[in-house]
Amino acid sequence: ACGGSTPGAGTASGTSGGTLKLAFLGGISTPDPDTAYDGPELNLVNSAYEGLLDYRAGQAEPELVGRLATQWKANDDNTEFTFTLREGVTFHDGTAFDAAAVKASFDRRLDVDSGPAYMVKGVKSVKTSGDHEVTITLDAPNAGFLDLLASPFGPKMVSPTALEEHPWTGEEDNWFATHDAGTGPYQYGAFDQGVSYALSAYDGYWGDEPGYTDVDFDVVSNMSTVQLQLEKGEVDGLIGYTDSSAFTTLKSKPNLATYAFPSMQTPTLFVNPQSKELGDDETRTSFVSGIDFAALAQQALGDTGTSTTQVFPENLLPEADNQQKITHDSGALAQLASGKLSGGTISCGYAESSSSAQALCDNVTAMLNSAGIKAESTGYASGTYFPALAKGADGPDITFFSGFPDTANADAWGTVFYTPDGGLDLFGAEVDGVSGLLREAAKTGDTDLYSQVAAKVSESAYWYSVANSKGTAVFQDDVSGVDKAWNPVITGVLQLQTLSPSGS
Amino acid sequence: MTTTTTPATPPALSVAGLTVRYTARGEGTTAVDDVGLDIAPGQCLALVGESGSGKSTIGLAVQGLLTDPQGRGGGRVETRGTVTVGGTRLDPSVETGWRGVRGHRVTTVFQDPMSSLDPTMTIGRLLGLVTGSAAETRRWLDQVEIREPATVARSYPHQLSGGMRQRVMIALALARRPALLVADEPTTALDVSVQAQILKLLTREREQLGCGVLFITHDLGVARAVCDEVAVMRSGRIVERGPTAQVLERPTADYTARLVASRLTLDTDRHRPVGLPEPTVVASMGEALDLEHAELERRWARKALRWDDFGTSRPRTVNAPVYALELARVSKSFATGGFGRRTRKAVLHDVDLRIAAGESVALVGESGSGKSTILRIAAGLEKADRGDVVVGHRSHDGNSGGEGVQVIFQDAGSSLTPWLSVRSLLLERLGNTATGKALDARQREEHVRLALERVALPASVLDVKPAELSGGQRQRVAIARAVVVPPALLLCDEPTSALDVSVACSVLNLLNLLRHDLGLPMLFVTHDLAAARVIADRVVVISQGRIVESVPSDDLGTAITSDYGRRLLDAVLN
Amino acid sequence: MPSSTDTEGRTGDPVDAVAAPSSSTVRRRRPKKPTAGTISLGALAVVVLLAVIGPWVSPYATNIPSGEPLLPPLSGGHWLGTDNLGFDVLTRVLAGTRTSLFAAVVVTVASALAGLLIGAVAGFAGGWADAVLMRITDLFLAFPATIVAMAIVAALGPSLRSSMIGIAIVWWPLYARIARGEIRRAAGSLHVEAARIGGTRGRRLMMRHTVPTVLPTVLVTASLDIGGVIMVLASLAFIGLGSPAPSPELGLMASAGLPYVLDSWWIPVMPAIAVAVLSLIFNYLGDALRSVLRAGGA
Amino acid sequence: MVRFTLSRLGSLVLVLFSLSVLIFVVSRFGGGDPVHAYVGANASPDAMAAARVRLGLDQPVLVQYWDYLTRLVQGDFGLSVSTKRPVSDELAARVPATLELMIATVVLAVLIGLALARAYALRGRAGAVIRFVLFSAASAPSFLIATAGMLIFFAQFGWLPVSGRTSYGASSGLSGMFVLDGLLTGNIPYAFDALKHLVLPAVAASLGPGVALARVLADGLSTSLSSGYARTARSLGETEPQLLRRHGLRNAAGPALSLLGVQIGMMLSSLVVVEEIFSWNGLGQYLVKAIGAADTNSVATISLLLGAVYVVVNTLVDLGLALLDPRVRLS
Ligand SMILES: Nc1ncnc2c1ncn2[C@@H]1O[C@H](COP(=O)(O)OP(=O)(O)OP(=O)(O)O)[C@@H](O)[C@H]1O
Ligand SMILES: Nc1ncnc2c1ncn2[C@@H]1O[C@H](COP(=O)(O)OP(=O)(O)OP(=O)(O)O)[C@@H](O)[C@H]1O
Ligand SMILES: [Mg+2]
Ligand SMILES: [Mg+2]
Repeated sequence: ACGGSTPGAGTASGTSGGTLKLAFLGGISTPDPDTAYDGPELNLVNSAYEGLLDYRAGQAEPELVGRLATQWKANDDNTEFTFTLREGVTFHDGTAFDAAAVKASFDRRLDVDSGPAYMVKGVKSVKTSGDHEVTITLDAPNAGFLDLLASPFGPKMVSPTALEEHPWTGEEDNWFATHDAGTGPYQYGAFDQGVSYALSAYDGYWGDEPGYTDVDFDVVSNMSTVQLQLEKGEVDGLIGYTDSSAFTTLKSKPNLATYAFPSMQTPTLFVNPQSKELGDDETRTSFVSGIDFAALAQQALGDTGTSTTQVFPENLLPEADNQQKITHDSGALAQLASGKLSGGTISCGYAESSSSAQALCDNVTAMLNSAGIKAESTGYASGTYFPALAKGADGPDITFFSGFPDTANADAWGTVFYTPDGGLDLFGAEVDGVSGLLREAAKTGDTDLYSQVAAKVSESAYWYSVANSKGTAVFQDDVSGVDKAWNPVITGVLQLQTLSPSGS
Repeated sequence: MTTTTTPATPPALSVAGLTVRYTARGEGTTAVDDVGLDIAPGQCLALVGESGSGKSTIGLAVQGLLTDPQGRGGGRVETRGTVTVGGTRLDPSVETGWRGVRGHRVTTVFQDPMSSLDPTMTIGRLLGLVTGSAAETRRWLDQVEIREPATVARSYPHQLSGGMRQRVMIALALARRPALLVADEPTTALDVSVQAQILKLLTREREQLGCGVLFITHDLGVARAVCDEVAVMRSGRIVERGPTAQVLERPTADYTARLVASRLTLDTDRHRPVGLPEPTVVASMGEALDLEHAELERRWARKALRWDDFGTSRPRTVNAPVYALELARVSKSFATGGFGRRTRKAVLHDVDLRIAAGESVALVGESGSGKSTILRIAAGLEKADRGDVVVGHRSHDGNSGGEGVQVIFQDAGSSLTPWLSVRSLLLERLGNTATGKALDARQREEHVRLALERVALPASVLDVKPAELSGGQRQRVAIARAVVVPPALLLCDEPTSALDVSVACSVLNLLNLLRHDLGLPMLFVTHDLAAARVIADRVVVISQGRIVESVPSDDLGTAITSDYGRRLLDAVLN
Repeated sequence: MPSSTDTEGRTGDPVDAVAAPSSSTVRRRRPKKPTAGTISLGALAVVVLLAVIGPWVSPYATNIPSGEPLLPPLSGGHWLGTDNLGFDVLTRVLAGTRTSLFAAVVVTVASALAGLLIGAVAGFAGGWADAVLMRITDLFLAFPATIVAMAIVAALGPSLRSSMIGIAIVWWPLYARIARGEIRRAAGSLHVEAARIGGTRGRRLMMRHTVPTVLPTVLVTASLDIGGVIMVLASLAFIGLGSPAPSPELGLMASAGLPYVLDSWWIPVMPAIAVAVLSLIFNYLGDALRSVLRAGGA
Repeated sequence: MVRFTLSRLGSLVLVLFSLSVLIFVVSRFGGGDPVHAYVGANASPDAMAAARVRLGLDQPVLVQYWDYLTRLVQGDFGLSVSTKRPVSDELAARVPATLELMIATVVLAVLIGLALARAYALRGRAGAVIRFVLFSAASAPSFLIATAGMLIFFAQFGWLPVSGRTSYGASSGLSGMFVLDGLLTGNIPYAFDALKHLVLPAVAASLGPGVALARVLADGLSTSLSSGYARTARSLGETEPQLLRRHGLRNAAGPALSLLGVQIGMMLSSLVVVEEIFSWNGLGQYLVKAIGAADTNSVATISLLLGAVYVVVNTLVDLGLALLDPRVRLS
């Protein structure tokens, strides 16, 4: 009468039954490949769907690898890209994967027109030559196009048959919210929305057979529960979510293995240009230099991050071209406390959903209060965070945001965070010349230009990259392959097919 | 007392050395003090005495309802002595042995039939718990003369009249055929005319079942009507005991004598103060007549004190209105709820009532006939649907302030705002009158003191709150408030029916004094013809919202012709 | 067994003993064993004292780290240990107690007064005004309290003040209902009629003769409610709708500390216990008050 | 009866209408903006503007409200912007989840209330101790009870699960209430497992209301046991247990029932915390998220639902009161 397994069987250890039981903390969004963006649902989407390209998993230096494409090349001005497609690949519904699927998939992403649609907005045409070759032409040069295809939320290949049978008519009755039609190693199983999600291995997968035949995700709403369940072996693993204290705790448990991988996620300080307290350049610069970011990163992030000296996320640019220009001045805060900032209150805002941002805000607040500067730290629910930041002088004075680039391309960071139209320039701060430099660099991918951007941004003191955040995962000892499954760009997503019961 | 030595049937009840002590909030009261009594089967013993003398406590003790030393409501009870019910000897302080006796050998009829029946149970179910079968229930309802037993069995207590509820109580108490029935003021809460029927019923059933009855009452008339013997209680002790006729006609104890003297009948001389001389009333007469108290007391005792002696020095107001109150063709109806259709229930039909200046009129009628409604209309608390209402000179819509009308309610306790001191209550009334407004603070204070003296209360009660006064004292405060400035008309809604006989007597004397001394016109609502006769010049009988007759008090016994009036007469003569 | 009201009407001292209220009618006070009421009153006094002077006497600040993070209780001069930021837990719990106490009292008093006023006006005026006011009250009662409070907090921005406003808005109707019912009952009672016949009208009649009847009920309800309001405030803070960190607020401290419960239980548990203790005291106090008023008012 | 039903229907409409207005006003003028939740964090201003148009948020508030109302009348609750699924789908599983928890909580609260009412009225030292324990339990915030329960019964002894509603996955059953479904389909182990999941959350949520209920009930009992009819019953030889059964409870139940009505109305507040701690995927948890995400459609729908529940529960309470006490008239 009911699905699932009997208690205990196949859940406690990987070796026994081939089911991997993972926990999702908190809610997850619809696992539709064209709406899924940066959330945990990518673990589902990226198991069931594949794009043309991917980044090599388990290595910090981003390296493009073929997924459904075996070869690819770009023309000189980055407007035309040709791909040779993998043969013998079938979609889960039995349809064979061929060149026609590429255009159909791109078109669906445009139809849906959700967040990640921008990735294919610049595509002018998709031409097929034969079943297994496509040429994509862009409206304008884009040096980062291949990176877009390799992005964890880049365009995925969707079965044309399914697309025809279930055309996009809006979110209300989206077949793809509960079904999949990809080529990936896993298929969607039973979904109990907001409670549990199941994946099962796809027999006809072209690549290596996944280590577990089934993966179950249970949604748990609080960390302590997951922690207990992990300790008791009721859950095999947790991807992401662990803040530094939970991570430290779990690290000491004998039955568990904890992992911290490099990623491009970079918790960053944003200063409100309209802030009453920090509005003028001198105060702001002095304020930013007064914060001991190395200590802050250590206190707030512990093992889940390392302080950084770079502006853009590490591995995006050559280290030497990417250095922060502001150096720590241990006396600066005391001076501000008795001078410019006496009597004022610095408010630090963070999105409640981000534990690292909260830790940073709480710690910087404590730091400021210790130095004699009144400070408070306010959490905002997701729906009020961005509107609060948009309030100008009435918004918080500073915020921490733990962002990452969509792709391993400097543009995906620079434009998004440092230009008012980019999307995540949270306070809309603008530094003269940066937009122009970034536009130019996007066409060619010239590191020199990015280096100039890094210098300007850093000197403005509107932003400060605090740390290099680690992607975390906690698994039972007997789950292996975790250290080869992580993504160099973002945290919270693993290539599930790489995981296997140790001993097999 | 000992069952073994008496070969004949054992007494229904015998009590020996019964002592009950209550302790509540650290204060002890000996409610019953070494009392002994016995009742033979088929005999009725009346237990009379003032309120708080311990009558009900004896009633509880003989049922074994005081066996829980913790008591209810936080206090403690200590009980000593023995109780023998129908030959079974029991200890009233321990529960053992009472099972099977309480509710079987001894049962009770309580005073207030409304609160004594579970409001959530139908009569049928309630009786069924005792009788055990529907047929038996039916038989008992018949037995207590309930007309539609089937309907009544399906009804809830609140759907029955007080008399019917009390019949149900009697059925409940008798259905188990007890050896002893304790009747604790079974008719006090009932209409006088219903009272007679219930008493008749009780007497008949007692004779049929042959059970002993302990009849608790404070009404000597009732005791005389139903009981063979009477025991008079005071402060927890029995002060006198004997055959009813003997005790009532030739009381030996002082206390009994006072009780008997306080009793009003249709032969009571209505032109003189009633009852025995009473110091507080005498004191207040002294104020009015300027005579020595001792002299007054002597005159009163010698029956030489007449009401006509008072008020002679009162100046006659020249332009006094002819009528203190005029109701002309007054009709009133009330909206009654019920869901779906709202209906109006007509309560008064074309009532004409005039009270001349200085006249006192008593309004009598059965419960629900509209007496209080007339009074409330006269007081401006309700508005008549139709007809004219004139008080003094002006017709009033609402109360037009000034000296206006004053009311003394039956329940004096709740007519005084509990958190205000007597002083503020009186000052407030004074401040609302034209007379009071013209006075300064000291004069007002003086006025208030005078008013208290008039009702024979010491000035020390000024700073006391109503809850700290006794019922009689509260009634006097209410009177003082009403007359602190003599009103154009004084309305009294059964001001004595909740008081002990002797207290009631002194209140009647006080009111009469005010009436004669100040010339207050008065409308006096009552059930008690004897009291009506004493206080009023004229008795008006109302029945179902219509005034049916108006009789001068002096020849009340002969002139009354209406149905209800005759029944009332019977009740008094009883 | 006769209840006290049973015999009240006829209870009369013998007429000849009229002289002043005799000693037996005036209740005598004698020293008694401590009751739940006095104990809880004492406890409240101690808590208030601690909350008021505690943070002031404490060598630590509430918003400045004063030691290593995550120190267990009784270590390094921190009686209740330190939290994840190195704040002294005891100091913060005391300061939080003060905040909670203050906020709860203000909210309760405000909503009780508002409810009393509205209920009294409705009950006293009757008719049209009554119908309108009570409809509005019913409407507010029907509003899902959580949602309204949360929506208000969301609209005003999370802060202690907004959650106080939010709670007060959903709380007053309860008082209005109680007050209105009691006032209507009181308005029909004899002493009010008597006062009216005596010529007392309008506001004076309402304030002097009617409203005081409601006060005991409202007082008891309010004192019982303070505990409840403390809990609701804590719950709102718990789901992130209270003051910003690092202001010491019990609910916020409990929720912020929840991730540490497994290894550093004192961080969330101490403030939660403080909530429980406060609420317990008010429960007792309300209960005691109620039995006193009920016994006295009979 | 007709009048009663009509008046209740009228107040239902009134409540729902004003609720919808309130929610709309508050959410539109409140601090939230649903667009970010809809398009994702790093959307460009263009993408946001497009989404705003798509969601109709660029329209005047009145137009939005009218749209909302017309769709509502047709039974369409709109889209949840945070999950991009129809609100009705989101609620389909959550309503029974919360209902199950609520029913369990109410049942447990009533049981606690009944059991403790007697204990509560105990005199002497035993009574004082019991009252102290009860008060303490009722005074502890639900997150404390929940946390303690979790640490003791899961971490320490492993007797009870602390996450979710079942270990087997959703029932395919009809009601969506797992215990009931398990029983209906005859799958006893499933029902038992669901029951085990239910225990801690229900206890954490019901202790407070249960003790409050006990208090009111104890009050009512003491009044009713010292009333005139209790005296009559005693004098007719009824024993204390008989008295309690036949007269006591029924007469004391009125105020308790009213209290229960109020508490059911407010229950969601306490369930928010409990659902959060025990990963109970119900309305409370969803509501917090929806309010956080300024997800107006979801918030409005839940509010309407709760408003309706309030009116219905109170109607039932009034019916119950009339049933318990024949003197009470429905009006
Ligand atoms: N439960 C109780 N606790 C404390 N004192 C009590 C209790 N019941 C009665 N008393 C006191 O005992 C005394 C006798 O009371 P009881 O009810 O027997 O008088 P009564 O003669 O029946 O009066 P009434 O005519 O008013 O009914 C009174 O002073 C009363 O106050
Ligand atoms: N406010 C009211 N609403 C509806 N009906 C009322 C109201 N006041 C009185 N009645 C009804 O009017 C009738 C007369 O009542 P009233 O109080 O005048 O009787 P009464 O003669 O004083 O009776 P009693 O001797 O019992 O005091 C009764 O049937 C009563 O039920
Ligand atoms: Mg008595
Ligand atoms: Mg009357």
